[in-house]
Amino acid sequence: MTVRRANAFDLHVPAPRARPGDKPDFSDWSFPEPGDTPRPEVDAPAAELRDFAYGLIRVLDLGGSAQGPWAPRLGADALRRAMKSMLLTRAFDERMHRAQRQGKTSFYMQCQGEEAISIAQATALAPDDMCFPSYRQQGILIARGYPLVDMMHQIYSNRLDPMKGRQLPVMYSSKKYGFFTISGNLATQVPQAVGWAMASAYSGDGRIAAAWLGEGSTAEGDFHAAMTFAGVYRAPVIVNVVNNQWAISSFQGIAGGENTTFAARGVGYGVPALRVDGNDFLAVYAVTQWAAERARSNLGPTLIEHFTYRAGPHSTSDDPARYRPADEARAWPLGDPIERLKAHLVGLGEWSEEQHRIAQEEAIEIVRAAGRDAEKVGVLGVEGAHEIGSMFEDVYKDMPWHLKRQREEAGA
Amino acid sequence: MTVRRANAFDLHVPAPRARPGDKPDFSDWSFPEPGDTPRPEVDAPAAELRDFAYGLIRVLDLGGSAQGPWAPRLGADALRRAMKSMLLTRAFDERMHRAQRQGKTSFYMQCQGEEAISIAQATALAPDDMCFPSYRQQGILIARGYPLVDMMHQIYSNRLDPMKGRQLPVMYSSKKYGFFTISGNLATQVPQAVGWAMASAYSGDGRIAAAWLGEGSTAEGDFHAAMTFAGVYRAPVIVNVVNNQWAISSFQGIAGGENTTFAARGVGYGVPALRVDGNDFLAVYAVTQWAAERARSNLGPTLIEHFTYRAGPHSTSDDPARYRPADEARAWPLGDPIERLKAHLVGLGEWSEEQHRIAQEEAIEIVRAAGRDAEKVGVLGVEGAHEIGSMFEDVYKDMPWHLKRQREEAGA
Amino acid sequence: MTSMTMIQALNSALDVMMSRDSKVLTFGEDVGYFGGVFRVTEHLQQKYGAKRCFDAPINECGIAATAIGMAAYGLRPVIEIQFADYMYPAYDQIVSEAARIRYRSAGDYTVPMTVRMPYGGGIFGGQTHSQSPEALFTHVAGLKTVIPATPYDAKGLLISAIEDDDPVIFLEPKRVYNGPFDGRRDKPVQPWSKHPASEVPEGYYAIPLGKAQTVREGGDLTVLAYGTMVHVALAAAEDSGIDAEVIDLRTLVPVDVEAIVKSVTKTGRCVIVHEATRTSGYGAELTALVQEHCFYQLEAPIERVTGYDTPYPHALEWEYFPTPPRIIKAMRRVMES
Amino acid sequence: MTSMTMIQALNSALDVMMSRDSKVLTFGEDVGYFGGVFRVTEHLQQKYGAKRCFDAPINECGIAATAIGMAAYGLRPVIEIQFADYMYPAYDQIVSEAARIRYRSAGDYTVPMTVRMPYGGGIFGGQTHSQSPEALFTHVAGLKTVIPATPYDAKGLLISAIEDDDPVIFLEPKRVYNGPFDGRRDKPVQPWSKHPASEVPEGYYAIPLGKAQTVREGGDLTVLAYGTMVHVALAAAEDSGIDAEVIDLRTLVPVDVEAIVKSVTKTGRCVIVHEATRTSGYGAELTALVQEHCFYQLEAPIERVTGYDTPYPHALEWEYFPTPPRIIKAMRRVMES
Ligand SMILES: Cc1ncc(C[n+]2csc(CCOP(=O)(O)OP(=O)(O)O)c2C)c(N)n1
Ligand SMILES: Cc1ncc(C[n+]2csc(CCOP(=O)(O)OP(=O)(O)O)c2C)c(N)n1
Ligand SMILES: [Mg+2]
Ligand SMILES: [Mg+2]
Repeated sequence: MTVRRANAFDLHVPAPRARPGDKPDFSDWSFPEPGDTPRPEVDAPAAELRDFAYGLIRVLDLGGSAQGPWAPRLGADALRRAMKSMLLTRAFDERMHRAQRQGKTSFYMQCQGEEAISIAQATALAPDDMCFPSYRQQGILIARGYPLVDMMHQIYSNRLDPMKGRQLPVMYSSKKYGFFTISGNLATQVPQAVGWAMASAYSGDGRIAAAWLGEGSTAEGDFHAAMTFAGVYRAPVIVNVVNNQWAISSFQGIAGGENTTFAARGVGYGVPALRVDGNDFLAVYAVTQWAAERARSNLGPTLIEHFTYRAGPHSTSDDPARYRPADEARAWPLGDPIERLKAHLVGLGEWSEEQHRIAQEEAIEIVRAAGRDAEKVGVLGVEGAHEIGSMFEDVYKDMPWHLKRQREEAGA
Repeated sequence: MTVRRANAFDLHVPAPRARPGDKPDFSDWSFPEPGDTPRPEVDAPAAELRDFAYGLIRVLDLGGSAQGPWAPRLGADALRRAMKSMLLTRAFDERMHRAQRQGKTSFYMQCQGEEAISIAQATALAPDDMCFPSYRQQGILIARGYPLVDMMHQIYSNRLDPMKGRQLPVMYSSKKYGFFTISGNLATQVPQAVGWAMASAYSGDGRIAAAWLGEGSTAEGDFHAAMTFAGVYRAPVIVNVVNNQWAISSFQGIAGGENTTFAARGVGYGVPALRVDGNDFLAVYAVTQWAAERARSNLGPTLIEHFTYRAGPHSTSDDPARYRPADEARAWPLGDPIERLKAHLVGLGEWSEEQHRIAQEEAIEIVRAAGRDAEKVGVLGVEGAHEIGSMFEDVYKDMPWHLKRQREEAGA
Repeated sequence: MTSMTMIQALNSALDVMMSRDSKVLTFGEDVGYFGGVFRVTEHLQQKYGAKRCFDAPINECGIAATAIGMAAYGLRPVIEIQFADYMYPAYDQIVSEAARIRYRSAGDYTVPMTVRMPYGGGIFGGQTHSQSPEALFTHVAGLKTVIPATPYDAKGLLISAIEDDDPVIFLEPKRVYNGPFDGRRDKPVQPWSKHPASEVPEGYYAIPLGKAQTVREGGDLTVLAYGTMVHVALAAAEDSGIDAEVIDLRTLVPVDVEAIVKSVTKTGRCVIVHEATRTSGYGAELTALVQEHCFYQLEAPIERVTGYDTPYPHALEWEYFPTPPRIIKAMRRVMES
Repeated sequence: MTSMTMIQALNSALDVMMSRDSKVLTFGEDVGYFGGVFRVTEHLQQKYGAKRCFDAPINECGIAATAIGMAAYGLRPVIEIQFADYMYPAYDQIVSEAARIRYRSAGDYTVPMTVRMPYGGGIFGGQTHSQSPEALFTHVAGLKTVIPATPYDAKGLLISAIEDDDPVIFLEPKRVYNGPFDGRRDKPVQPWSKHPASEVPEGYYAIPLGKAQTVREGGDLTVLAYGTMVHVALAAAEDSGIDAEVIDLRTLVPVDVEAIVKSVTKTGRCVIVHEATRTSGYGAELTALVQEHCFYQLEAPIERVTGYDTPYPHALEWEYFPTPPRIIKAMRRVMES
C-alpha cells in the first residue's frame, strides 16, 4: 500500500508569465520553423496525425516569404482581396469601439490581432458553407461581403437593425451569408454546428459547417458535446479553437493550457487536430482548406487550434492593463497578421507601402461612409426606433393569447 | 478553393460487431502481451506517457502467471482476502438480482464481470481515501467491510435503511467508509471528486479521491468538467473509466470508442492516462497504486481506462439478449476476473479448487445470512417502514415553515 | 381505428410523421436498435434506417444542441431525453438557444424541434426517475409545453408538436404509458384497451396545441389537471360525490385560458392537481391566472394538490403521489369554504 | 460604520468570512487576480492568496461541481457565476446534486455552499446579461434563494448564506450594485452614500434568512418585491399617492409568509413586482400563497407587474423593465377594483 504523506499536497493555481508591471518576455518560447511541418494526405488516419496537435504549422516566415508544403496556391488578386478585408475589419473595429466610447451604443468587441483567422477561413470555405461563429469572427461577414452598414445598424440597435434591436451589439445573424445567429452563451454554437453538419450529411447537399470558439470556452461542456458527436457521427465540420491567450482576465492556463495544447483536445476524441500560427494568413488558409477537403470527402471533422494573441481589450467593458502588461501584444513573437501578409505581398512584388497606405485610407473611408449612413438612421437609445409591439413578435411563429394580452398591457 | 462534391456525404452511425443472432467473434482483436508494457516512474511528464493510453497494461497471462514490471508485490493473504471479496460481491449480486425478481425490491444492478476493478482498487487505495462511485462499484463497500446487511436494508428501503428509504436501490452512501452518496444522474460525481481532491490539497491532509464512471458516461459534460479542473489545479484524484463495452443497449462506439480509446481522453487534457485489462486483478491493482502514488506525491490526476465487459444485464430493467448476442460475455477474450485470479493463486500454490469451492459456498452463506436478517427487518413496500414525517426531514438542516405545513397536511 | 397503449400511439405518431416527411428524424439514448428504454421508437430504425432513428451518446446537451443545428438546417428532429430527470444537462441549450433563436435572429433562423421526455412518478423510480419538471419549461418564453393524458391525445398532440415551427417540450406521463392508472392502488390494473381514448386512428391526425379538453362535466367545482393526474382527478371526482368538472389542459403553454375561465366562472371553485413539487410549480401559475380572471366568481380559495417540496422519495412514493383521497380532501375543503 | 456600495458590502462580507474561517474560499471566472468583472472579489486574492480566491475555467458545471465536492469535504465554498444568465450549465449540479445530497444521503453528506450570481436588467445587457432566473431555483426543494436590495442587507445576508449549512442561491441585483436605481430614468442617479442602508458595519453581522422587511408602511395596498424592484416599488408608491405598504422579501425560499399575510390581511389588496418573465415566475407562487392565506381578506384581484414573456430585449429594455408608471397603473387598478 502506498505511503501516506500528509501535507505533501498543494493546490496548484496556474498563473500567467507576466502581470501589470512585469516585462513581457517570450524569449524562451520556440516554434517549429515555417515550412518544417509536413502536409499529410487528407485521408490519413487520425492516429497518424497526432503530432500535428503539438506542433505549429507555419508558412510565412517573419520576413514574409512562404515556405514548405503547406504554402497554398492563392493568386495575388485573392491575397489583395483578403488584405483589404483585413484592413476593413480593423478599421471597422476601431470605429465601432470608438462609437461605443462616444455613447452611441452599449457594447463592442474587437478582433484586433486575430483578423487573419476569420478572413483566411472565409476565403478557404465555400461561400455557402455554414459558419457558427463566436463574437470575434466579424471578419467572416466582412470577407463575405455582408454590408458594413447592416452590421452597424445591428450595433446601434436602430430601426434598420436586421435583428430588430433585440440583441446585444455584435451578435449578428445572417442566414443569407451562412452566418449563424451569435449567442451570448459561450460554446453553445459548437455542438449546434455539429448538428447542422450531421443534417447536411443526412441530406447529402455537400455543404460543410465550421464553428469558432475561444480557448477559454473550450472548458465548457458544449465543446465536449461537440467533439463527441462530431467524432461519433463523423460530421463534416471544422471546429476552430481561437487560442488568443486570454479569456477576459484569465490567461490560457486557466483553461488547461499549462498541461498541453488546445489542439490536443482533438487527439482525445480521435479527431484529427492541427495547430497553426493564427497570425499567418497563408497557414490558416492552408489548414482550413485541408480540413474542408477532409470534410467534403466524407472523412469527418477536424479541430484547428489557431495560436494567436488578443491584441485589444476583451470588450468595451474591460481594461486589460489591469490584468496583463500593457505592452504584451507588441511583444507577441508571431507578429501582427496584417503586417505579415503585407510583407509577403510586398515581397511578391504585388503590393507596396503606398498601396497599403491607400488601402488603409480607403478602408477607413468606407467605414466612415457606412458609419454616417448608419448614424443617420440612428444610434442606440433613439426613442421609437422600434415600436413596442415588435418586442412581442418572433417569440413564437404565431403570437399566443398571453403575449397579445401583454402587448396590449404595454400599450402597443 | 476546394471542389464541392454534392452527395459525397453520408451520416455515419456506428454499429456494433454483433447483434442478437450473430456469432460474437473477437478473433481479430489483439492486445499487448502480459508483461510487455513498461512501468514508468510516477513523476514522468504526461507528454512521455501518451502511449500508455493506446496500449493495455496486463500482468496476468491467461494461464494465471504474473508477468513484467507491473506485477505488484501483494502477499497471498491480501490476494485471498481480495478473492473472498470478489466472491462475496458476485454472490451478493446474484441474490439481490433474484430478490428483485421475487418482488422484494424495485430495482437492482449487478457488476458481474467487473469485480476485479472495484476490489483491486479498494485494495490499492488507503481505507480513508475518498471514493465517488457510479452504481457499479458495490465491490468497494464490500472490500472495505461495510456490512452487507446495511446494503440490503438500503436495497429493501426498509426501516433500517441508512438512507431512510429515500433512494433507489444500490444508491448507497457512507461517509464513514469513504463512499460518496451515489447519484442517479450519470457522471455528476466525477467533477465533485475533483472538488473534494482540491479541498484535500487545500487542506493538506494527504487523502486522495477517486471517481468511477462508465465509458458511456464519459460523453457527459461533467466528465469534461472533471478532466479540465483536475488538470488545471493538478488535483490529487484518480478518474476511472470503466469501459465495459455497453451503456444499456448502446455499444461503446456510440460514446466515441470507434475513433480512439477512452484513455485517450486523458491525453487530450495532458493528464496521464493508463489503459488496463480490467479483468486482470493484479494489473488493476498495480496501475491504481501507481496513480495513487502520483496523486500523493502532488503530481496531480491520472485517468485509468479499465477495459472489461459487462457480463450481466444493465439492470433488472433490461434484457440484454434484445440488443447483443446472448453468449457475447462468454466469448470475451480477456476472461472472467475471478477465474483469472483463481488460476494465479492456484499457480502460486496458495489456493485450490477445493478452497475455492468452500469460499464460494461461504460467500453464498454469508449473503444468505445477511439476507435473512435484512428480510426480517422488511422488504420494499412494507407499510409503516418509514413514518410519513420522515419524508420531510433532511430537505434542509432545519425544517422551514412550508415543509412543516406540508407534513401536517400529509397527516404526519 | 386500433386500440393502442400510449407507447404504441406515440410510436405510431413517429411512424406516421417519418413516413410523410423525410425531414423528420429521431434520436436519443438507446433509441435506435433497441427502440428506447420504454420502446417508444421500436421498429423505427428497422423501418427507416439507422440514419433516421439512432442512438446518441449519453450527453443530453449534445442531443439537444445537435437537434437545434439540424432544425436550423431545415430538418424536424424529434429527440428523446430518456427520463425528464436527465434533461438538466440539456437545459441551457433548450432555454438559452432553442427557445430564443427565432427571437434573437428576428426570424432568420427557427428551431422546429420536439423534445420528448417521459416524466412523473408512481413507478418506484426514486428521485431521479420520477420528476415532473414542467414548470421549468413553462417559465421560459419561446417554448411550448405539452402533456397528453391518453393514447389518442398522445398521438394527435405529438404530430402537432412535430409539425409546429417552434420548439415543443413534449412530456409523456410514463405512469400511464401502459395503462390508465388512476391512483387507486388497490383496484386491479386496467389496460388501455378498456379505455375509449385508446381507440386511435392508424393514420395521420392532429390535435391542435393550446386547446384543453373537458373530460368530465360538472357544476360545483373545477379540477385542473394534466398527464397522469387527469386520471387521478377523475377517480377523485367519482369517489367524492362532488359534481366536479375535470379539465385536461393538454397544453400548458400556451394554456387554454378560455376553457379554464369558462369552467371556473360556472363553478366558482377550483382545485389544481399536479405531481411536481408545490412551490413555484405550474399550479402556482394556474392559481394566479384563475384569480386574475375569475376573482369575482371565486367562492373559495383555490387549492393546490401537488407533490411535496421534497425530492421524490422511493419507499414513501405513495405518500408523495397525489392520490384520490388527497384530492378529495382538498375538494371538500374548497366546497365547504 | 462606513458608507458602502452594494459591491463593497459584498466584498466586505467575503473578507469578513474569509478572515474568520479558513474553510471559506471563493472562486469563479475572473474572480482571482482581476477581482471579478463586477469587482466583488477585489483584493481578496492579494489578501488571502491564490489558493483561497482564484480564477476558474469557463465551465459553470465544473465550478458548481467542484464546490459541491469541497463542501462535502467540509469547506464552505462561495462561487461566483459571472452572470445569472450563465448558470444553466451549472443547473444540473445545483438542482440534482447540491439540493439533494443531504436528503438522499439522509444527512450523511451536506453541501454548505453559496452560489453568488448577479442578475437582472436595466444595464443594456441584452438577453444574456439581464435575466432573473429566481423561479428556476424557488421550484427546487433543498435550495434557499436570497436576494438583497441594499448594501446593508447584502452583507448581512451573504454572511448568513455562507454560514448556512445548506446550499444557498444568492442573487445580486446588479442594477443597484453601484447606486439605488428606482426606475426613474429621468432623475439624476443617486449614489448609495445618500441612502441610509449604505451604512454598513465593517465587521461581522448576520441578517437571518427567511425574514422579510417592511420598507414602507401603508394601509391601502401591499406591494411585494425584492432586489432592484424594491426601489422601483418604493418610487411607485411615492409617486402614486396611494398609501401602499412595500415589503422587501429578501429571502424567497423559505419566504416570510407571516409578514406577507399580516400585511395583506391589513390592506386587502396586493401587487407583486418582479423583473422575470411572468408565466411561472415567482410572482405566481406569491399570488398563490396570498390567495391561499388571505382569500377572505382580499378585496381585489392580486396583480403581477413583471417582465414580459419574451427574452430580455436590448433596444426596448426600458419598455420591458417594470417601471414606476407600470406599477402605479397596476396599483390603481387594484385600488379601483
Ligand atoms: C456560458 C458563459 N459563461 C461565461 C460567459 C462570460 N464571458 C464572456 S466572454 C468570456 C471569455 C471567453 O474567452 P475565450 O473563450 O478565450 O474567447 P475570447 O474572448 O478570448 O475570444 C466570458 C467568461 C459567457 N458569455 N457565457
Ligand atoms: C444524465 C443521465 N442520462 C441518462 C441516464 C440513463 N442511464 C442510466 S445508466 C445509462 C448507461 C450508462 O452506461 P455506462 O456509463 O457505460 O455505465 P455502465 O452502465 O456500463 O456501467 C443510462 C443512459 C442517467 N442515469 N443519467
Ligand atoms: Mg481567448
Ligand atoms: Mg458501460
